[in-house]
Amino acid sequence: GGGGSDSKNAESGEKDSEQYINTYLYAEPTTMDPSLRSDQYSSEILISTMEGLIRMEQRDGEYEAEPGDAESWETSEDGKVWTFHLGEDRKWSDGEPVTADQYVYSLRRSADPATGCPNSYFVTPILNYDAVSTGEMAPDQLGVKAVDEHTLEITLTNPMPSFLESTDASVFYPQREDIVKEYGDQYGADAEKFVYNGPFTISEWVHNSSMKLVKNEQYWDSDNVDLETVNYQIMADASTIANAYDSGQIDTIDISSEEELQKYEADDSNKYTKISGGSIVFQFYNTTDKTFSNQNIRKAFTLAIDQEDMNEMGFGNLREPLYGWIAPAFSVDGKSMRDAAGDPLKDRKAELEKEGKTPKDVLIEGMEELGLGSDPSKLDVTYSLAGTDDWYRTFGEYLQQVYKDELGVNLKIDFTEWGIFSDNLANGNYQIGFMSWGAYFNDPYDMLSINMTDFNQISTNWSNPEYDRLCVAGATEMDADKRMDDYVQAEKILMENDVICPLATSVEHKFTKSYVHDKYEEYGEERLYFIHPGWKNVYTSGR
Amino acid sequence: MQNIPIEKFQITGLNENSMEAASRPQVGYLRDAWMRLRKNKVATASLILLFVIVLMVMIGPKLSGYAFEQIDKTARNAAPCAKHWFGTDKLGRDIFARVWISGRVSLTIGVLGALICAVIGCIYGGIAAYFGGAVDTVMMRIVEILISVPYLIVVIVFSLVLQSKGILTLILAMTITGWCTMARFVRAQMLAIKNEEYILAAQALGVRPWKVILRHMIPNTLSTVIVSITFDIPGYIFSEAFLSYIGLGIQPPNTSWGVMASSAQSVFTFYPYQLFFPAVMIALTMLCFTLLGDGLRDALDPKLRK
Amino acid sequence: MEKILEVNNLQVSFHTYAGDVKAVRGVSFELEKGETLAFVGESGCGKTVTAKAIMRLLQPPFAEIKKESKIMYQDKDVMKMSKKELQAYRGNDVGMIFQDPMTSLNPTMTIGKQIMESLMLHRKLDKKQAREEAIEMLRVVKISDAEKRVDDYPHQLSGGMRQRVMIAIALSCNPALLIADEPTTALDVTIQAQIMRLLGDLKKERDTAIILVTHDLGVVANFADRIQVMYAGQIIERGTAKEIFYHAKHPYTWALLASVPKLDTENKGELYALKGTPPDLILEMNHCPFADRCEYCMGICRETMPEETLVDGTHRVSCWLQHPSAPRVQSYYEKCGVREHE
Amino acid sequence: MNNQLIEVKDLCKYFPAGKGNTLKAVDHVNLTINRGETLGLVGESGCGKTTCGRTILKLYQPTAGQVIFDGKDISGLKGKELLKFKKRAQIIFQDPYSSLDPRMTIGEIIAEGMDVHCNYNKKERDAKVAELLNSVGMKEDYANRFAHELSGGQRQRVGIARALAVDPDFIVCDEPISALDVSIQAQVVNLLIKLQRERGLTYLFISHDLSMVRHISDRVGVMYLGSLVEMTGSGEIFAHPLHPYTKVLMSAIPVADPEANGSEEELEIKGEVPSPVHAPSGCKFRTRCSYATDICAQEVPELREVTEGHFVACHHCGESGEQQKNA
Amino acid sequence: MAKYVVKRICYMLLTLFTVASITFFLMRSIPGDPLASMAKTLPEQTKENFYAKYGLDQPLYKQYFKYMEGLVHLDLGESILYAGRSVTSEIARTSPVSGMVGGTALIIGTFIGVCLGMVAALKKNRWPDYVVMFIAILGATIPVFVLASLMQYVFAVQLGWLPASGWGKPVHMVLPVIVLGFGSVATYARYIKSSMLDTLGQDYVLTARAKGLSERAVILKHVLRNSLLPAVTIFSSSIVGVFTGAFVTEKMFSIPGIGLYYVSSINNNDYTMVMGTTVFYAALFIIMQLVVDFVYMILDPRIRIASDR
Ligand SMILES: Nc1ncnc2c1ncn2[C@@H]1O[C@H](COP(=O)(O)OP(=O)(O)OP(=O)(O)O)[C@@H](O)[C@H]1O
Ligand SMILES: Nc1ncnc2c1ncn2[C@@H]1O[C@H](COP(=O)(O)OP(=O)(O)OP(=O)(O)O)[C@@H](O)[C@H]1O
Ligand SMILES: [Mg+2]
Ligand SMILES: [Mg+2]
Repeated sequence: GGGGSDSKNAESGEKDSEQYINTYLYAEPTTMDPSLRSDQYSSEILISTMEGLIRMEQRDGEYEAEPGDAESWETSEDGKVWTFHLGEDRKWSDGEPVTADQYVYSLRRSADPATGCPNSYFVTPILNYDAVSTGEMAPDQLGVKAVDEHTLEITLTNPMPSFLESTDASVFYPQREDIVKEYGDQYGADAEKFVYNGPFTISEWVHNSSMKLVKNEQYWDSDNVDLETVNYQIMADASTIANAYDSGQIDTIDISSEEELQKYEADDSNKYTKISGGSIVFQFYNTTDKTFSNQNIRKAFTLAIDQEDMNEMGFGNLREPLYGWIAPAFSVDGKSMRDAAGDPLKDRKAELEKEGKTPKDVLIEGMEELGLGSDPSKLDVTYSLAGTDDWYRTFGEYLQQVYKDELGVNLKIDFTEWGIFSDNLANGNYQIGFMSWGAYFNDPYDMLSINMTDFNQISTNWSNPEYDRLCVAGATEMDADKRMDDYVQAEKILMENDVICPLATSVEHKFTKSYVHDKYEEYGEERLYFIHPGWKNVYTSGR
Repeated sequence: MQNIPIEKFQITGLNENSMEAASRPQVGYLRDAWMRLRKNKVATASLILLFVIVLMVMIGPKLSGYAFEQIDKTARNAAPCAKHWFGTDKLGRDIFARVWISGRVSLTIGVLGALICAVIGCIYGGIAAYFGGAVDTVMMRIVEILISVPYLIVVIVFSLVLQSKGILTLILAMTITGWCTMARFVRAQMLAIKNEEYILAAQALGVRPWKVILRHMIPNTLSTVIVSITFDIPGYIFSEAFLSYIGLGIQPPNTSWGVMASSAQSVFTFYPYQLFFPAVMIALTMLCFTLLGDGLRDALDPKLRK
Repeated sequence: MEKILEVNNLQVSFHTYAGDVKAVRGVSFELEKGETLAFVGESGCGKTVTAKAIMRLLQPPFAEIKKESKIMYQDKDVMKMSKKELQAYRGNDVGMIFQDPMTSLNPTMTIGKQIMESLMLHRKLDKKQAREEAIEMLRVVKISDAEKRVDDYPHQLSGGMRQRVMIAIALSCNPALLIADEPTTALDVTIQAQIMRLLGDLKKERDTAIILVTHDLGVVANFADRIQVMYAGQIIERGTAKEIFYHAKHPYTWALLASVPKLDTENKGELYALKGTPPDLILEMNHCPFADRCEYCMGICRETMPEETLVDGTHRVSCWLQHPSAPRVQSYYEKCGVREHE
Repeated sequence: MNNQLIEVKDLCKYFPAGKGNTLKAVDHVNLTINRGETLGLVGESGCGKTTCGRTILKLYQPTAGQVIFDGKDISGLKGKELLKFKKRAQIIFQDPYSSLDPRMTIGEIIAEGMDVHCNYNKKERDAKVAELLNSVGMKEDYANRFAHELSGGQRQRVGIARALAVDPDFIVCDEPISALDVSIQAQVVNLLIKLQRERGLTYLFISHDLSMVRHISDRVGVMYLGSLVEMTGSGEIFAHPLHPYTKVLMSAIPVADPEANGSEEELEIKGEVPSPVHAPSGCKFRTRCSYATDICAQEVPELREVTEGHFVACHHCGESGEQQKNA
Repeated sequence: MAKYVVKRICYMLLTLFTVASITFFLMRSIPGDPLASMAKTLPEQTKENFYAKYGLDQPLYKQYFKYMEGLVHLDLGESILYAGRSVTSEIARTSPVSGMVGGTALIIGTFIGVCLGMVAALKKNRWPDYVVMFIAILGATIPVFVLASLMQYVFAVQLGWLPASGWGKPVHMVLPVIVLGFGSVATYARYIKSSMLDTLGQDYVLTARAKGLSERAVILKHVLRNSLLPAVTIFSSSIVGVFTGAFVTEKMFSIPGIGLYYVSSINNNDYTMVMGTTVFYAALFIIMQLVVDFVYMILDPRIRIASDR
């Protein structure tokens, strides 16, 4: 790893003398405190202002762990112990050196129940986390230790092949005990109540309004940072963002409607970057509900969906149809899991067709099994949506039509706020639900685990020991092919039980002005999902 | 002096019969108000327009030949044309049919919501104004509290408590705190007429308080209340949309102007007509009610007929 | 004597939903300097409307002064005055005291300000002078504690005081003509006496012409030089006070005079009261408007409008009883056996 | 049977007047009204006549004192009893313009009281309304009209009909004629007298039109600043007024006779009515009285009987009935 | 007068207390918590630790008493969503922004609204009346987001005169003020028109004319002030609306005001923030009402006496 001298970008000529970017955030970041933050907006800022052990970056269309504070790393034979060697030139924005102690402190702080870290998910694989987080053990019993000033050793409970990638997360950023103590509650709440070790520092943070990042001269790799400033404005409204982008007030835009997509695609002054997704949307059934305890009924409701059509009508072509549980973005050791597992739903549809049946036939079969008669229009089905905005409403109306046309069912739609929705879910108070799920890092286990028996995050109340076994086996399996195999098997079981119907993957559609460039992975090309590049490698040319 | 036959100078005395014969034709208050409303061209025009809207709301959905909820993949976001007079929305549904279907809900909700709030507000404000003193203080504090508790939270709790959904729930949710402003407004108006002598006269006759409020105080604040009502109608049409979105309002596939308008919000720069038609309907309705309200105000106000 | 006001064939209509209310129907009269002319008549007969018409206070489009009407103030045609002239005319040349003191004062302005307003406008006084003058005016209308009262709001004053404030406003610019529309109706006798005395002084000192609209015959008797009796928008009898009080010729005037209880009428005895109500002013009238209520009504009365006939001197009356062919009827005085003067 | 219908004992009605002050609108008034009698109540504007009348009817809660109506103290009345009292005692308001609801037909206005007190069906009700309208000299078709369509006299008659609708025994006539013109005043007064004859009504007739009061009343009370200063038969009070205030009042009556002008000596009253909030001590009239002496400032004069049936509250009215001018 | 104020303040405290209590329990009766908004899976223990930190694991009544105790000391607690920010300081930071934009909009809007209302009343049933009516109807029926978006499109994208959104410089205020003010214009135009028509029919207007005042003076000195009275009553609601109702505008123009904050804290179940803001709004509302009552008293001397009594 190391420097950025091998710039791919040669054709665009001179870099501008004034290097700055204007961009926006959808909402105010909650806090910069890596142990307390929980939102994506703070994450976006931290990526550019902090440095973790590594930086996951995209090189030639592949995931790659580039050095961060750690210059090199290794793992033990059994995959349980990870050792990171920190670079000696790593410094904080106030000139203090970055040390392994600070990493240890940071992880302990996040694991400490007194901190109330909402974000400790990534720390859970570390040895003794469970005991520490319940207060049974002191935080210093956590499996992290500073071997010397520049060597960090992390011990895991179980081997975890994807652990390295997960250390890109913000909980793994180092923290300074002196700073944390100094600011107490206020730590991370304001630009000056924090200390940075990343490519930029926050020089101005006008809450709920704007944020200004400036280049951090203390940063170890500052020679390779071109941008002098990054101006964030907080913009919560799509049409405002579009207007701001059109008027040149901001240089990037993530679009949210197909019309915008068409509009900007037609305009050469933009570069279109598509990042297709690790998060998926799906519908799921309450298997303890009388109606949906019947697999045929679930099957009918699953197979009645045309993912293609839904993507166009329901998602405005902004997503991509999905026929299995794992999104295409996931890979196991560089190999796409989707490629390995195929499209189970497509197969099931084809099968049904071969049998000469329609989903409606399946539904009626199921209804008869339950003694519900054979008139689908009499079936009482409520579809719960966890959102109350226009999109959800239109989507509900689309679903009503689909199920009316395909199954002859008069669907009811129930809109609720998320909190109420999840409450209903937890109480088994629903029939069909709709949700989206995003994985934290590139490991199918991250997705598969939520359907495991004890996990119960999606209250399908479905349980399958074989599925549970396969998931765990995959996650701790160090051999890549075997892992893949376990995961594919697990997904197959999930799909055949018709507890969950994947619908589509998310896709980010990003437009940048043509003068915005990235040293390694130029804008205007597809990008991988689990990459959080920040502004480190960006420069402008020809503004 | 001209010659006048002497018989004409026979004293006939006073003629009791003819004495009051020459009086104006008798008309009741409402008839009279109605007549004067009809003479008011603007008000009549808006009445007719309103009638047309109501009529269209009843028959309109049938006219275009499309069912309002039928989605059509091939005709998404079609601009107004011969096939779809008002164009289609993002699911390819015919806006013409939808606009009129929506009108059923919106008109009902708008008018009913405004009326119910006005009625509750009038009664509540009337009671507070009439009794005054401690009653007034307590009642006004209650209003302050209701206004201050966040509406969003109230409505969400409301939706949890009332599991049933439908127009009744919707109206309940809209009026749950909506009447408060009206109550405050009415109270202020009524305090002014509370000291009129006809109120005192009614008290002297032993008329019960509620009857005094109902028969004297409310009718005499009506003209200002009408203005408020007409102003509230679009407000309720919009707040119905809001409630529909949080799941309290009308259930899909049924729709309303407010819902259509909010729905068109995100794409209105691309498909302005999707917003235009429902918005125009709301504006037209408000216009009609406003002009009608003004006309009614003039017609009902005996002071204006001096 | 100098003629100050001449009203000729004044006709005023109000456009209402029910039709045009012809409130004033061809009223003509003249007024001389220093003279007091009283308008008496039943409520609703058009006294106030006449007064407002003279001030040109009737607002189109609801009220219309017919084109035939002519109002001349010192040889200026009021109907043709420009905005500027009208402003000077109102308030400065002609002051008006309104009928209802309760509603005629702006409730949110101190009475002092309300008086000062016209002083500053017409007499070009500055604030301080105007205030002094306002206080002086309050003293003139006999409001005690004028220095303090000047900062009071109308609701802090009693009805009588408000009426006196109205008078102060009207008098503040020494108008040559004062229109007093029932200035004492709302007042009790003691204050009424004070105010009438005040108006009397004014007349004497400043030679102000006064149009006094009232239905209190007692006030009229003591105060007016000439009296015009109105009925249904018309003047039916006019003459000097004595002529009207002692030689009234119109049955309506008789009725009016008879309905006042005298000190010598029997306690709880029946007072003379007119029956019926005045005609609806929407109707076209081509016969005597009083015919329906007149005891002495004759055939002709219901057919033709009587012409104004001169009785003697300044005394004129519009009644068919004056026609030579008409029977001589006993007047009210003769009936009551009250002595006739002279 | 007791001949007194109403006995007012030491009646007080104070209004809070801000800054801890009280406005003594009615201050220790004593009076009695016999059945079938008309008691006139005169006095300057603002002297508390209306308040007195309304307090007697329990429209205002008295601050102190008692009103005994037909042997019963009305202050304790509640519910049915109170309603019964309201049926028996009615009021005609001073202002015929504001006392009629502009949005009700005359019929409704008149029937309002009947709805409360009598159980008539619609037909009876209409018949009764028509009868009442006739009895106050109006045609029954007025029932469908609105107040604004009527003349002042007609309105006042509607006010009378409204009061009569519940067949009261006692009516407070609160300046029923002061807003009317002379010819109508006569109508109304004739009507009141006629009704009294026919129905044996008892009136409290409040007015400041002294000649009318003289005409209609049996006895007259004179009020000044919340207190009764003189009370006697109506002939007597005009013939021999005793209280200095009454004298001034009498002399101010304008006579509808141009010749009479100036013939009688007009007594001019000094100064302004003092504010009822800061009423003078002792005799309230002393600040404007030409006979005032020290005692007037110190002692409140009692209302005492000077000659038979002639009560006066003045320190300077001897038995002889004349003020003794103080040296 | 002082007694009156003290009385009103006592009522106010009582009302605030009730509002806070009701809001507290309502808030808590809604399923979901600050973590729910993350919609992500969290280990049970993590959640518990989080709740414990904010005392959310305690029985509701204890939380309530604790909150109320804080409230008495004017301590509104710390935002749950935004770690390290005290609710008080957040309100202190965001409300002046809302107040500035909204206040300017309200003042300008009201002024224009009053003027238009006057014109409409004076030219009743003639074209100016209809124009004003049209504006009033537009104001009530054009959704704020449409107006805001149009403004941005015209003035930022097409003309490039003004920034589409943002905060900090005076130019940033122009568009939001126009958008917000439009509503006030509409409301006040209608109210003033109707009250002005009432006033124009009053006798004292005739008196003023009879004094020879010019029509202008009559309107400005006599009619207007008395017509403003009814408008003053709705002004208290308008002022509070500046803080609560401006949320769409704040969102559209990226204004760091309290309205936007409030809505987002409700959506994120940021209990302390919601409670704090509610209490702030309620206090503001009640104080404004008090202020308006005083203004009313100043404008209308009749009321002065009434309240004295
Ligand atoms: N604005 C108006 N619109 C319609 N009719 C009106 C209007 N003003 C006055 N009138 C009518 O004109 C007639 C004369 O009214 P005016 O006010 O002059 O009577 P008045 O003699 O002054 O009576 P009063 O003694 O009661 O004051 C009345 O019949 C009245 O109804
Ligand atoms: N509701 C009230 N609140 C306060 N003060 C009042 C009230 N009603 C009357 N007053 C005051 O009480 C005093 C007496 O008023 P009242 O109306 O009884 O006088 P009045 O003799 O009827 O006068 P008028 O002849 O003008 O009708 C006045 O000073 C008046 O201001
Ligand atoms: Mg008049
Ligand atoms: Mg009175």
